[in-house]
Amino acid sequence: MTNELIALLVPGLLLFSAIFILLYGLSTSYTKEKGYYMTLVTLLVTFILAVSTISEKHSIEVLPDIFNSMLVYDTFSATFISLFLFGGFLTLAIAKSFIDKTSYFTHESFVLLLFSLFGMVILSMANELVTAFVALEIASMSVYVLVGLNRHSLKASEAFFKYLLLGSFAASFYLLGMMLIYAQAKTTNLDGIAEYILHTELHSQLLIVAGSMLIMITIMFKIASVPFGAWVIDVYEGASLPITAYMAGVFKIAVFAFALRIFLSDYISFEAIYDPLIIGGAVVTMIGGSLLAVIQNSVKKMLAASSVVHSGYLLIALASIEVSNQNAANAIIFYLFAYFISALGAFGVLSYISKGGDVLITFSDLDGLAKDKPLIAASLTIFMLSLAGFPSTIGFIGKFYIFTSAIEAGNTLLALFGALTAFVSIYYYFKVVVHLYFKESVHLSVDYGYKVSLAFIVISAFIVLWGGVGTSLLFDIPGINELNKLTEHSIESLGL
Amino acid sequence: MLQEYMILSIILFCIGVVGLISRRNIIVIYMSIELLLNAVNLSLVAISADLADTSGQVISLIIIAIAASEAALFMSLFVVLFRNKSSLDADLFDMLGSKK
Amino acid sequence: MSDSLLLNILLLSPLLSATLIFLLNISIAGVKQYIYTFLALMGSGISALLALYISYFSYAENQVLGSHLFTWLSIENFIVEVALKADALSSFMILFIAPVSFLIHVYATGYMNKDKSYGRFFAYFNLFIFFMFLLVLADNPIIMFIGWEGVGLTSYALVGFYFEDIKNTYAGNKAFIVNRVGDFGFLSALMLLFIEVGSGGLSFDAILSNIGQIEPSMLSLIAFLLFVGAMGKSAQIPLFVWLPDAMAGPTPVSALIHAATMVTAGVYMVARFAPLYNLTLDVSLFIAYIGAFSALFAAIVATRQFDIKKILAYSTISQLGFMFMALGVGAYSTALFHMFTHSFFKALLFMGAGAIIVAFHHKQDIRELRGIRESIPALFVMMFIATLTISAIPPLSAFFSKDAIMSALYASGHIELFIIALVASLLTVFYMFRLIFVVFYSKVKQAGASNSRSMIYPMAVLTILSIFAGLLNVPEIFGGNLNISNWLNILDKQFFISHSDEIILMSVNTLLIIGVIFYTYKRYAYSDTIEKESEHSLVANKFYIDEIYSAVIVKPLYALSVIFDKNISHHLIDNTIHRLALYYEKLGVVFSYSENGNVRYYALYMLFGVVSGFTYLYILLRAAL
Amino acid sequence: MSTLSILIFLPIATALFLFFIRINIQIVKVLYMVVTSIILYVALKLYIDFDPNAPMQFVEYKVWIREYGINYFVGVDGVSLGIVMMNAILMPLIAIALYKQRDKHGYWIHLLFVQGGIMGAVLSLDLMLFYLFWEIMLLPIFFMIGLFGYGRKNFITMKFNMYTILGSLVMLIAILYIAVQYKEQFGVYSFSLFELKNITLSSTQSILVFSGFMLAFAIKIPIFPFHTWLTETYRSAPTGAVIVMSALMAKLGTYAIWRFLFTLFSDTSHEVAPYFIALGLFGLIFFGISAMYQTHLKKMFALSSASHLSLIVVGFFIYDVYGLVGSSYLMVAHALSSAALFLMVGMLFERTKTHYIDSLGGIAKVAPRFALFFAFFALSIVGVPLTAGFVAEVLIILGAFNYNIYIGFITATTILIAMLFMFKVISKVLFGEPNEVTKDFQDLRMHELFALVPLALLVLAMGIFPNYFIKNIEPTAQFYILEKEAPKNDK
Repeated sequence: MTNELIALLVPGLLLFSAIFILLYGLSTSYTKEKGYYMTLVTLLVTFILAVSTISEKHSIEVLPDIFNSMLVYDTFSATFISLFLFGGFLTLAIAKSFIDKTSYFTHESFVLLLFSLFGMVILSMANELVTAFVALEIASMSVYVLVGLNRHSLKASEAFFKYLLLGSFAASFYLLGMMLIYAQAKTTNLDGIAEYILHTELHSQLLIVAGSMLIMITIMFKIASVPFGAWVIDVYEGASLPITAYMAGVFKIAVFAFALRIFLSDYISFEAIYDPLIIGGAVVTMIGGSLLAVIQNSVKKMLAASSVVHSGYLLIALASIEVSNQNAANAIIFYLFAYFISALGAFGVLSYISKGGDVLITFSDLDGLAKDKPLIAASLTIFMLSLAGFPSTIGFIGKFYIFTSAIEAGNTLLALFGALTAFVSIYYYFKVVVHLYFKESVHLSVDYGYKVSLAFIVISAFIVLWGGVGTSLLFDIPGINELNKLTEHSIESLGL
Repeated sequence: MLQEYMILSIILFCIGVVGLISRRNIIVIYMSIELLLNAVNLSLVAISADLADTSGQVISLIIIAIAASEAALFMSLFVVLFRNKSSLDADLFDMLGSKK
Repeated sequence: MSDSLLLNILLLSPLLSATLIFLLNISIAGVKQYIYTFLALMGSGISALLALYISYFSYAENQVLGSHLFTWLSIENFIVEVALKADALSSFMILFIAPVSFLIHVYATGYMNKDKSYGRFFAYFNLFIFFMFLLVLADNPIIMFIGWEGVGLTSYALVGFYFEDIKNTYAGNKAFIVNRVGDFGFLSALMLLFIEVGSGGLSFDAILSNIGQIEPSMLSLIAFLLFVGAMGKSAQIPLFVWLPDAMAGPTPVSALIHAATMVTAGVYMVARFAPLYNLTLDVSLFIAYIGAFSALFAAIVATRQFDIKKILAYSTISQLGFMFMALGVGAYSTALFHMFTHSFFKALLFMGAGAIIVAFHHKQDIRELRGIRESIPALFVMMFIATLTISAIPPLSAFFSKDAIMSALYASGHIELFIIALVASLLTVFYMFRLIFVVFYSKVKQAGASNSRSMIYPMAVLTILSIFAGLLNVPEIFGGNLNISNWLNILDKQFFISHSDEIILMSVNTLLIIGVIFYTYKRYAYSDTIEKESEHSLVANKFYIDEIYSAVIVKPLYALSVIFDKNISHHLIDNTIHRLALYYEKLGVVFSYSENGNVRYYALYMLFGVVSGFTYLYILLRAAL
Repeated sequence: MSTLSILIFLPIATALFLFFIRINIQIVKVLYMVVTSIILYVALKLYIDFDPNAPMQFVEYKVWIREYGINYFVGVDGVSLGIVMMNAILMPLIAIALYKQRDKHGYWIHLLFVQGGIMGAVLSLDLMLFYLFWEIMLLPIFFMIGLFGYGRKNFITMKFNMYTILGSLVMLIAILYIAVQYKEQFGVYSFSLFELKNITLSSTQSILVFSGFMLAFAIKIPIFPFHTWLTETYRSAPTGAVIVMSALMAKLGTYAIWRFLFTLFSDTSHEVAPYFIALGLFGLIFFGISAMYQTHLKKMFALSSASHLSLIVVGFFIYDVYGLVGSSYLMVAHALSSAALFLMVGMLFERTKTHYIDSLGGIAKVAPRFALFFAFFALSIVGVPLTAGFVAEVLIILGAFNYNIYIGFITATTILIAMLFMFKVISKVLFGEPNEVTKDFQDLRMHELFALVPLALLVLAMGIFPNYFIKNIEPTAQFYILEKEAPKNDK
């Protein structure tokens, strides 16, 4: 199959099955099981399609005549698409037990999930600001609704409200920025803008500078960096656990997919202007996130707050991207993967052991889980270690890359600062471990049901470990080196 | 001529921002958001005319479409929120958050 | 038999018997006592015979035996061989150490008879002899130091032998700790010596032939530090405090370790380093003064003690002071000779005291031991002879040795030392006869158990030695030819003293001694004077030295410990860390107020972000354009 | 697999296997014994095959993360040999001694894990590999304290963990920094110790990076003022963990000073040496005196360990052959003695349920063998002759006098410091009349003897025939000193 066909087939399939499930859901023969498995199969198929194209470096414009060069399918987008789809698949797979426990996962929820993935797929392929905006909005709006899925819950509604309101507010900044860029560059195509920047002086780029900053603010809003990410704890808390996992793991990657593309194609020229802003953003994000994470009683909120800190690390890498050196961009992709799998696993475990509904999982709910369910406890521990950046987990390798690239770009102090917030993060991540292992048990052999969810949790844990130590010396399974190569190919395929 | 449009657009945008932050009624807040979008639309159309480039107008059409879908979400939001609290005062919805 | 093998056997036979006894004791319960006795006596007996043979060999043929066992350590220049050498000095040392050890072993088999820790005792005892031999036979100071510390260690084990009474173990602790203070000096001196001249080899001969290269101030420092070691081991001011307490151990221990052998190690060491001390006259004089003050001080304290063993302990300090005085003025062989005689009569005195203690139900207070002459006549005779010996009555052995010291002091020109020595020796006579008269010459009578023969016979041998040992080093004035001094052949300082002066000195001295004996007889024999003596006077409380040490050293250290651990570690450092963590959390709480759940605030924060971003851009770009 | 890989991965693999396969605890113990015995055998073979005069031996080199030049690069020389041997020897002995007490899977799994981790950290010659092992060996200890500890164990294990990780993270940045510098100077990334030492750093840079490394080591050792985790952690930790911490992990900190700092920053190390000598000496005295007033056995021995570790630091920074060899020797000697002592404290606690010396006493009367071994090991800590500690202390003191006479005198106080508390402990615990707590004190059982006798014999052998052991260390020390004195030929 040609890459172009796959580029069309993946979003097409997603869209098709979304619409199919939407209609089929009205039929009397529809059951939750059927909808679930249809979605799962769709995701699996599309994932396999996408992943078949990541092994080599390629870049094509998808049907340039029809889409006017707005969509680009390259290794970069293929990588990200595979990530989203894998993430969506994993989220759903792990969430099975949660979905069984609750009543509000109707067929629309699967449809919305597919729609949002569709949006993200397009977003990662978008090479044009308006397309990106539309894709982003498709993804966002689906997620807004997913957040408010449990409409009988006041918390969920409130989270829905906040996310929607602030999301629209942020979107308007994006539009404003886009308008400013359009006003100056007369185009919204990223390549066109890059060309304009290349051929003009700074004084005739002022609107682009301002507009780019506004777009960046939207990105920062989506990845929840301080001060734009005040919503994150509320929304994560309000949303049901699989959705939170989805947002934290998958949606963030999608935003970064776009951010990286726009950064590497256009912003990189303004590196000197933006670096201090991003560094400042990274610092306040890391401080703010870790301050909030330290005080949480609920594991979910702690994870939410800590996801802010991880955004801070990503910003460190973003600030360290230089024209001459794209290690930082590789680092971002690697870190995204690392964070995605760990966070998905962590939220997945929470959703697996939660009783459904919007009951918070506090630290003391985890007490002594290890005695009762050693495998779950071990997996959660591995996820925590990975999030904390403990060696032998993929999270460590991710941090290692980010700090290395920061030092390479001369931001040694920033790296040190990152290390210090990582130190603080040890506290709240290990607190989970302490509760899991060292406290007296409160669990009386509860059966959490659905063993496949457990299997996927364990698989994720293995991926986390393998990504931390894996090497093809031992077994012929792709390890760190292969991931590295993938990130490199992705970045190089952007054609820079 | 473009400059005046732009100034008007920016004034509108600022009104939108201030409205969003200062008003407590969710419907008014929603209206402020519409104002933000339309401020952008206005300037896009003006720029499009100024540059003699139609894509600006196309973009504004797309934005209107997105605004419409946003409106749909907001409508459902009003219903959900009103059902919960019998009020649409934004400040009433502060159950979440990590204040101690 | 090759010569080196003899030395090795001499050294290792006590170790072997110690190990065997030890293993038997620890692994099998209820081993028959005679097995231990056999092993213990074998160990010390073999070495005693060999020691006599070797020293005769050395004396008669003037030959130096040597033995090289293995290389202990070899790093760059720091090459320490485990090598033994029996030169004149070492042979002289083993000449009295080995036999006295053997005799005390025999005595101890009686003293410790039926004791439940019999095996353990002899394991330690033989181990002690091993270390003592190592000390005196070692060919280099590092190995000597190992022996030096080893005897301290076994002494610690033996002093605290009856550990059920925690006081005994405290006495052992004190002994070891104070000794280690001395060892600190010794070790430092050795290190400095090595650094200065070690590249030429670490054997005594190599070091002592190279000391000329060391600059004088460093040499003085080394000499002083070495003497600090000697102070500790030989219980001189200010490190003497452990010795009286060490009397807590069984009496054979006191006899062997704290009278005859270990405490003399300091004297041996100074004599060993005689070439060094000959170059550092200031330190030598210091040694002499320390010896003088120790002699006087201990003698004064001894006059008001009531515990029979404590009196003897102070007497030991005092006698060691005499030896150091002699060393200090350069009369090394004189000091060594006094050490030789002292080991016999002091061991005898301790053994006598031990026999009395055994016979009279472990009473040690001389006020409770009155009137025991009739029940133990043989003991009385031996004790009396020993007391006469220590008083230096001619022609008993100590007369020759102590008189030599007195004349050396007189001749050295340090009259003040001579006077102190004279006073101290008269006080010696006083407190010793006080002991004798109080215990044996009393109106009251009491009967006690009789002593076993294994205890009496060794004492008899020692009595004979105490009487006649002096004949080995008879000065010219009596027609002798100083056999031992010639044998030792140490670089003694030569003092000139005319025969007439010497005779006058001797006679005056002897007359004074006899006078003091009579005074003491009048005062204590058949009288209750002793009962009236206070236990609380300055002297009886040893000038409150222990209390002063406690207040000046021990208590401040404890206070410091509390300050270090509580105030610095805990309050200052740890609490700061905890507080930092706490503040971080508090800051988190404060920060969380911003997350108040109100969406309009969140929008405001966003606006703030946008505005600050634009402000930054404005400032930057205005500057750029 | 070759020798070193077996040493590292056999225990870890077994631990992982035991974690996932739940089997009978008796089988776990047997498996533990088998694995640690194999490790001991392999280590002994390593010791026999070891060539004292060759630099780095048994080297294994495999590419791990190609892009960043991170390799699986391990090797052994005279410095690491000691800790490898200690690690191999102590682990089976712990099991023999605690055979009956610990019936929890986790205890043994974690011990196996930590054995592999320590082996890895000691043998790594690649900085990232070292960092990996350095961090993961923390986990088993964290779990052991949390699962099997006493007192406020959760708080304490967390504090210990965070304290150590703080150092590690700063070290991580330092490692990355020099790696990036290497890339700038040589064009490729490398984390290999022997390549990184070729970089040129300005003096400010190298002092900063040095401090980054040193912070991690200082916390692990610990050096004043980073010691406040120590007493509480030792107090709370179960016997196995305490032994591992005091005998092995702390030594790893001092070992790393030599292996990494002296290799990478030989000039800077020399420049800052006076400060660390001063700090070490202060620590020596500070910890020693702090220990005097303790009544809790483990706290006291913790401080005693800290005091000796400070001495080791002094010996290293003196940086002559005596100091280096002496400190390496002390690392091993102290590992043996402190392991044995903590083992015995564990036995004491198991029998009497107390750690306070005031409530003990008279054990010598009811349990002479216990008393004998306890006193022996306590005295070996004090460094009496014929024990290994004595040799080491003499060498360090010699080095110190060689360095500076005043430093020498202060260092020599080490022979006084340990006595301040050790004799109090011996008297109060062993001597006197037995009281209510100790009157039924059971003497050492057979399996406990089996654990202690080898340790005692080793301590004696190392004290009586030190030359046999030191000849393995000395050439390495000489090598380092020669290297330092040779002028650097880059720049």
